[in-house]
Amino acid sequence: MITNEMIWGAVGFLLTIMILSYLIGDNLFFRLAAHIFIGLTAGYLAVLLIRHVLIPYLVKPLIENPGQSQLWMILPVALILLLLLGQVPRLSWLGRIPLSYLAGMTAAVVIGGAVFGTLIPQVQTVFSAFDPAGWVNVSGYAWPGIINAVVMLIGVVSTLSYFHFGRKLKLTRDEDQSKRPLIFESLGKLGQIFIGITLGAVFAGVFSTALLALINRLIQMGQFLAGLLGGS
Amino acid sequence: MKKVLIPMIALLVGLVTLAGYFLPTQLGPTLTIIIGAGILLMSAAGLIGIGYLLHMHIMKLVHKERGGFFSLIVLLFFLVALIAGLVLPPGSAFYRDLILGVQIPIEAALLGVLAVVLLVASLKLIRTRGWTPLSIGFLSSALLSFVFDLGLLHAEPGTLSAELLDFLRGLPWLGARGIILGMALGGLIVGLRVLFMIDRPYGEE
Amino acid sequence: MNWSLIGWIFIGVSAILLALFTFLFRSGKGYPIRKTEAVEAYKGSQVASIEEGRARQVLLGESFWTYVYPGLGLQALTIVPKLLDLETAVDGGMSLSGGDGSLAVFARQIVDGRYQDGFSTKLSPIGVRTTLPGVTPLSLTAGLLSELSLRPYGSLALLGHYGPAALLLAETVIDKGGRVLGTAGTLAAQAALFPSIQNLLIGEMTYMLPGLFKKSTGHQAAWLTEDILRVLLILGLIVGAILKMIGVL
Amino acid sequence: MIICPECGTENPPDSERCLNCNALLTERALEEHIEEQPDHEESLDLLSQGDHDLPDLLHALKQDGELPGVEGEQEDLSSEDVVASFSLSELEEIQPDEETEEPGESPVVKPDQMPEWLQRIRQRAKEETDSIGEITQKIQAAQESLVEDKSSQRHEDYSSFLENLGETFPTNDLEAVPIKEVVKDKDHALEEDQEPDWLERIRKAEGKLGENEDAANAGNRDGDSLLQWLVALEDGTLKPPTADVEQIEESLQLEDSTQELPGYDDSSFGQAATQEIHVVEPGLQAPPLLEVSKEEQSQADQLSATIADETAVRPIHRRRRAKAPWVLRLILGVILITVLSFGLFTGAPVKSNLTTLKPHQQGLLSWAEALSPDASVLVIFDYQAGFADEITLIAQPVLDLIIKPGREIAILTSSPSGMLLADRLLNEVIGTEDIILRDLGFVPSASLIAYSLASPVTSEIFPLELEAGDFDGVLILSDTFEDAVVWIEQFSARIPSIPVNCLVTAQAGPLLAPYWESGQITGMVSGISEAHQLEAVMGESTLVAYRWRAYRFGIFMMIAMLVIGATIADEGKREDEGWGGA
Repeated sequence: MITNEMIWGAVGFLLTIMILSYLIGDNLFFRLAAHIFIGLTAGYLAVLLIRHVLIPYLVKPLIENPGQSQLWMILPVALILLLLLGQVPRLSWLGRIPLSYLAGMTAAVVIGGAVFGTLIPQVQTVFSAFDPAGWVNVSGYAWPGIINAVVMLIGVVSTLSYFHFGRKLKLTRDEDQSKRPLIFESLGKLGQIFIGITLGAVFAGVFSTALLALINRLIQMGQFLAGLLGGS
Repeated sequence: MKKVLIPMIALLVGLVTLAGYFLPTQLGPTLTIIIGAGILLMSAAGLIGIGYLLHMHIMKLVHKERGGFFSLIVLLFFLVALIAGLVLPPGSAFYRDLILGVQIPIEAALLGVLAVVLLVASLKLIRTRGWTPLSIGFLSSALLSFVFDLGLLHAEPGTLSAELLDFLRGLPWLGARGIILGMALGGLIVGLRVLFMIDRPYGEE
Repeated sequence: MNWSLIGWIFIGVSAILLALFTFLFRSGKGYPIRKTEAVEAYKGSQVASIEEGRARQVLLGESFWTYVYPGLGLQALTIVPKLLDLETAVDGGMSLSGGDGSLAVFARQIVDGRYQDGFSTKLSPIGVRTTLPGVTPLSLTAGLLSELSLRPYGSLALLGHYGPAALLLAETVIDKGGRVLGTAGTLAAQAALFPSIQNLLIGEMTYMLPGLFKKSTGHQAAWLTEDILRVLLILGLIVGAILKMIGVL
Repeated sequence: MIICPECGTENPPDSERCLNCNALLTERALEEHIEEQPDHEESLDLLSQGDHDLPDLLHALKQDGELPGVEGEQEDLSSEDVVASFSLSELEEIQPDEETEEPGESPVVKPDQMPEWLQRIRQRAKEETDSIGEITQKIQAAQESLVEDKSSQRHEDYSSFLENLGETFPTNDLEAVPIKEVVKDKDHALEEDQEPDWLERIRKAEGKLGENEDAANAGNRDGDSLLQWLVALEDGTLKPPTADVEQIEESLQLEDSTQELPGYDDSSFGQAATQEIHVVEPGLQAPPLLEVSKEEQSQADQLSATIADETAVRPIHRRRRAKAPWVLRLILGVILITVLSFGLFTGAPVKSNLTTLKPHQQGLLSWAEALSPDASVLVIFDYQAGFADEITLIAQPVLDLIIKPGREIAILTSSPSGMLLADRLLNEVIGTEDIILRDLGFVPSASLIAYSLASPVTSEIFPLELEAGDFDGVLILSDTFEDAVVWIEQFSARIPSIPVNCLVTAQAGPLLAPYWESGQITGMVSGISEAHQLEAVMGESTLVAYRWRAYRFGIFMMIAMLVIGATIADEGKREDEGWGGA
């Protein structure tokens, strides 16, 4: 008897093979799977937006409980209308009003997050690493704490220096066009090592994640084949 | 007029939102309305995007362009997901299996292909980059991370080697902190540029 | 110590510096930044593609509204007019792809506008295609992989926000003798692309990008402001660390 | 011997048309041809034979100063526009109907619809692989240099300068007649000895006056264009002058005097727009003085650079192109899949021998264990379907600790598949237990909802009638650093009191660590190796242990690839690619 698991197992098996076939280059099967995926994802996203955002937060309140409490709804309704009107080529400038609204709002959230959520806490961490009280660790050593603090400061400063945009002011050779001012250039060299170390660790993480995804696919396929051969 | 109006809206909304970090209680209700409207707007924009995707594929079919068959597939599966999603009750197990039954195998298999491509890429790391501080740091760190990942290197807590291993494990975080701080600076500047109307994502005027 | 106040002061100083330099640079003065080979190399690949009659693909990213690396969608769009040069106008063969409706719609508007204002009303902009291969990150990758196999692509520019799966796109183009320019996207994407492509802008360097294609007063003011803030931050870190060590902070 | 400008075939000196492609060769033939051609083609044929092997676009560049006059346009166009409108005029007849075509759906311009200059470039690119990139690069460089200064004044200057060159034409004629035509007619005028005195004297100085119109001096006729004459000067291809210096100086004075002609706008063509070029020729007592506009000079420079580069030896750009790139990928793919399958389907699960957790893992467990029986936790599902299995492996043991009867679990997502993935994962974890689940649904923007949720004020209206402060903790399940950091930043910026914890994929771990060090994250588990440790410590399931051997094989393979790659690295190959690292 064909169970639900077997059907989805078969679908998963076929789709996985179709996508893995990309290893020999683009082919009909890969494209077929890719386009099924695109269509289905778009359809689901549409359902999500309509059913889980627009209907409960916009349509329902307006239908079920119109009046004073819903006055604020004028704002999103007007903005959405402008966005739709903006799709008409002659009225495209109207579409820029809601977009400017979103741009301003997103920019502000980004500024706040960047300063209060990253800049300040990370600077505080560097400072606290230099607190002598925190140097002595469980094993009674103080030097690891000191080394850690110094390396942390050097790492952060040199990495920041690597990203310095400005170029060397005195141009003696053509290569100087791509060089930073001396101090940033020398610190940047050191920064390169730290950046390389970070990217290397992230690369390892990316591979680990991708590898695990492949392993899980193989398990699913193995289970499906086992189920098929086992007749269950 | 519109040249002034449009940027002013961005500035006004931006300043009120930014002030929310400073005066959260006073601006609370106003901000909820502003943010709520923004979220609804983004949903509408998302739908317009999907409309653009459909339009693109419909036109491919209309003009009988190359790959029209695949456009048909896209439209077909779009309709399946849309109709099923609107007809079936929320939280339907069948709908969940329908979507995830396709999404998980395809996305995971794509990541599987990525794993293989990463293997190929790792072969040409030095060939592409040469022996530079960046590539040396990258290579050594990647190798070390894999070794740590497999748990091949470990020491008794409190020992010197344990301290050394912890130090090495923490090295990538130092560069990460520098990059994160840099990103925060960049984020701050880009945000201000948008508020100051230097950059206008809402139009090229 | 009131860190919140320091944060507001930092924002205020940034705003003042940015406004000041934007104003000052209007007189034509600028801020000289480092030359980055990556963009020069990419321009070369555009040229080579045109001469070889190969197509060019520009990925504008997965989404317009990005949070970490904010403004990447916007940045990708600001680069579009700079990519639409005369050869592109005549040759066509360029595709602009985005994973977000806003990106695709804006890109189309920019292309049409450029042809209208920059080139000739008699020339149709339809030679430059704007596509939306997929609406989620991995569906975008899958769609674009198929797209990249339809024609021989001479160059691929990875602009905007994208994940490590962009390596698949890069490798597809490289395999066919094409050239790739990678800009930030996400840090995971940078790490994945690092061994494969040389023309990769890492971290903050991505914010240099539009100005590397064509300088503007705004960009130069932003670069200088960011450099000054960076110096302030570095000095602050060093001074703060010392003060903390001697117990003042 | 005349080289054909179209196909490069060598033809006998007396031949008027190319033996190979039948293109017009001699200057006389070209001039006859001019009269039969429409405007824009005429302007092309005004160019010297020496320049005929350059793309028409380059011709356009050299003419662009004249182009604002085309169609008598009143508004000022930038040089770029001018170049465009010129070259595009060639395309008008091949442009598809905009109304019938669908924007964004057009294929590349077909070869037969391609302008001649582009076809020629491509032809050359095919024949000479080492020339790829060179020609158009120069053209672009030329365009860029011209586009940089978009001042309309320049164009006015240039137009008025041309007006002064074409003495015989009153200003109103210029407005009516396209300038290219004027230039053509000016050449006719030259034929009829109606050329300006200054030019005649310059010719005299070059010793060309009255020479036969043979192929050899066809190039010298370039002197008709001041620009080309300048290029000739720069290339040093001019013959030593035979005329005396006074004549030259006189001619130059005359040239100066032409600037005072009626219709000349002195303000727009003042000293600023001109520069002196001292032409030092062997055998001259004093150098002749010649005034040219900066516009002219910049074009001359670009043109000469381009001409010089056309003949220069180019570095060979060798494309990096593997014979069959997919072969290596396929081989490695097959090996990897075989190795992983072997690891998966043979042997028993491998439990971790590491019994001590890292501080950030311990932090998460301590927080989960310290939760009160009636605690409420906000769980954010922000990951894509492809990462579902990894997140499940990482999250299951932690969710087992958190999700208990009596506790309130609120679910929120900003990832499209998040809701379905949450449903799937929670079904596995909860089973039949009676848990209070509060589905907050999907919100399209993580940053906005995080900002809104982190508000210390509870709002009775949209979007969510709660605030993060209502919860005893937040647990973020994410596949990328970027998705997780949105929540971390907003919560720590607005309500730092609420503990935030992360369960993330391996690719996000290293970048989130600084947020754990700063105390913005209470605890974190990232990637399968940490999940493996956690599983060993909690000693319940063996899901990770079952995969561990295969995982280890895969990692060993990657280590081998990195080491092999580093050992067989060949620096020489990088040079061939000719690409600079960022």
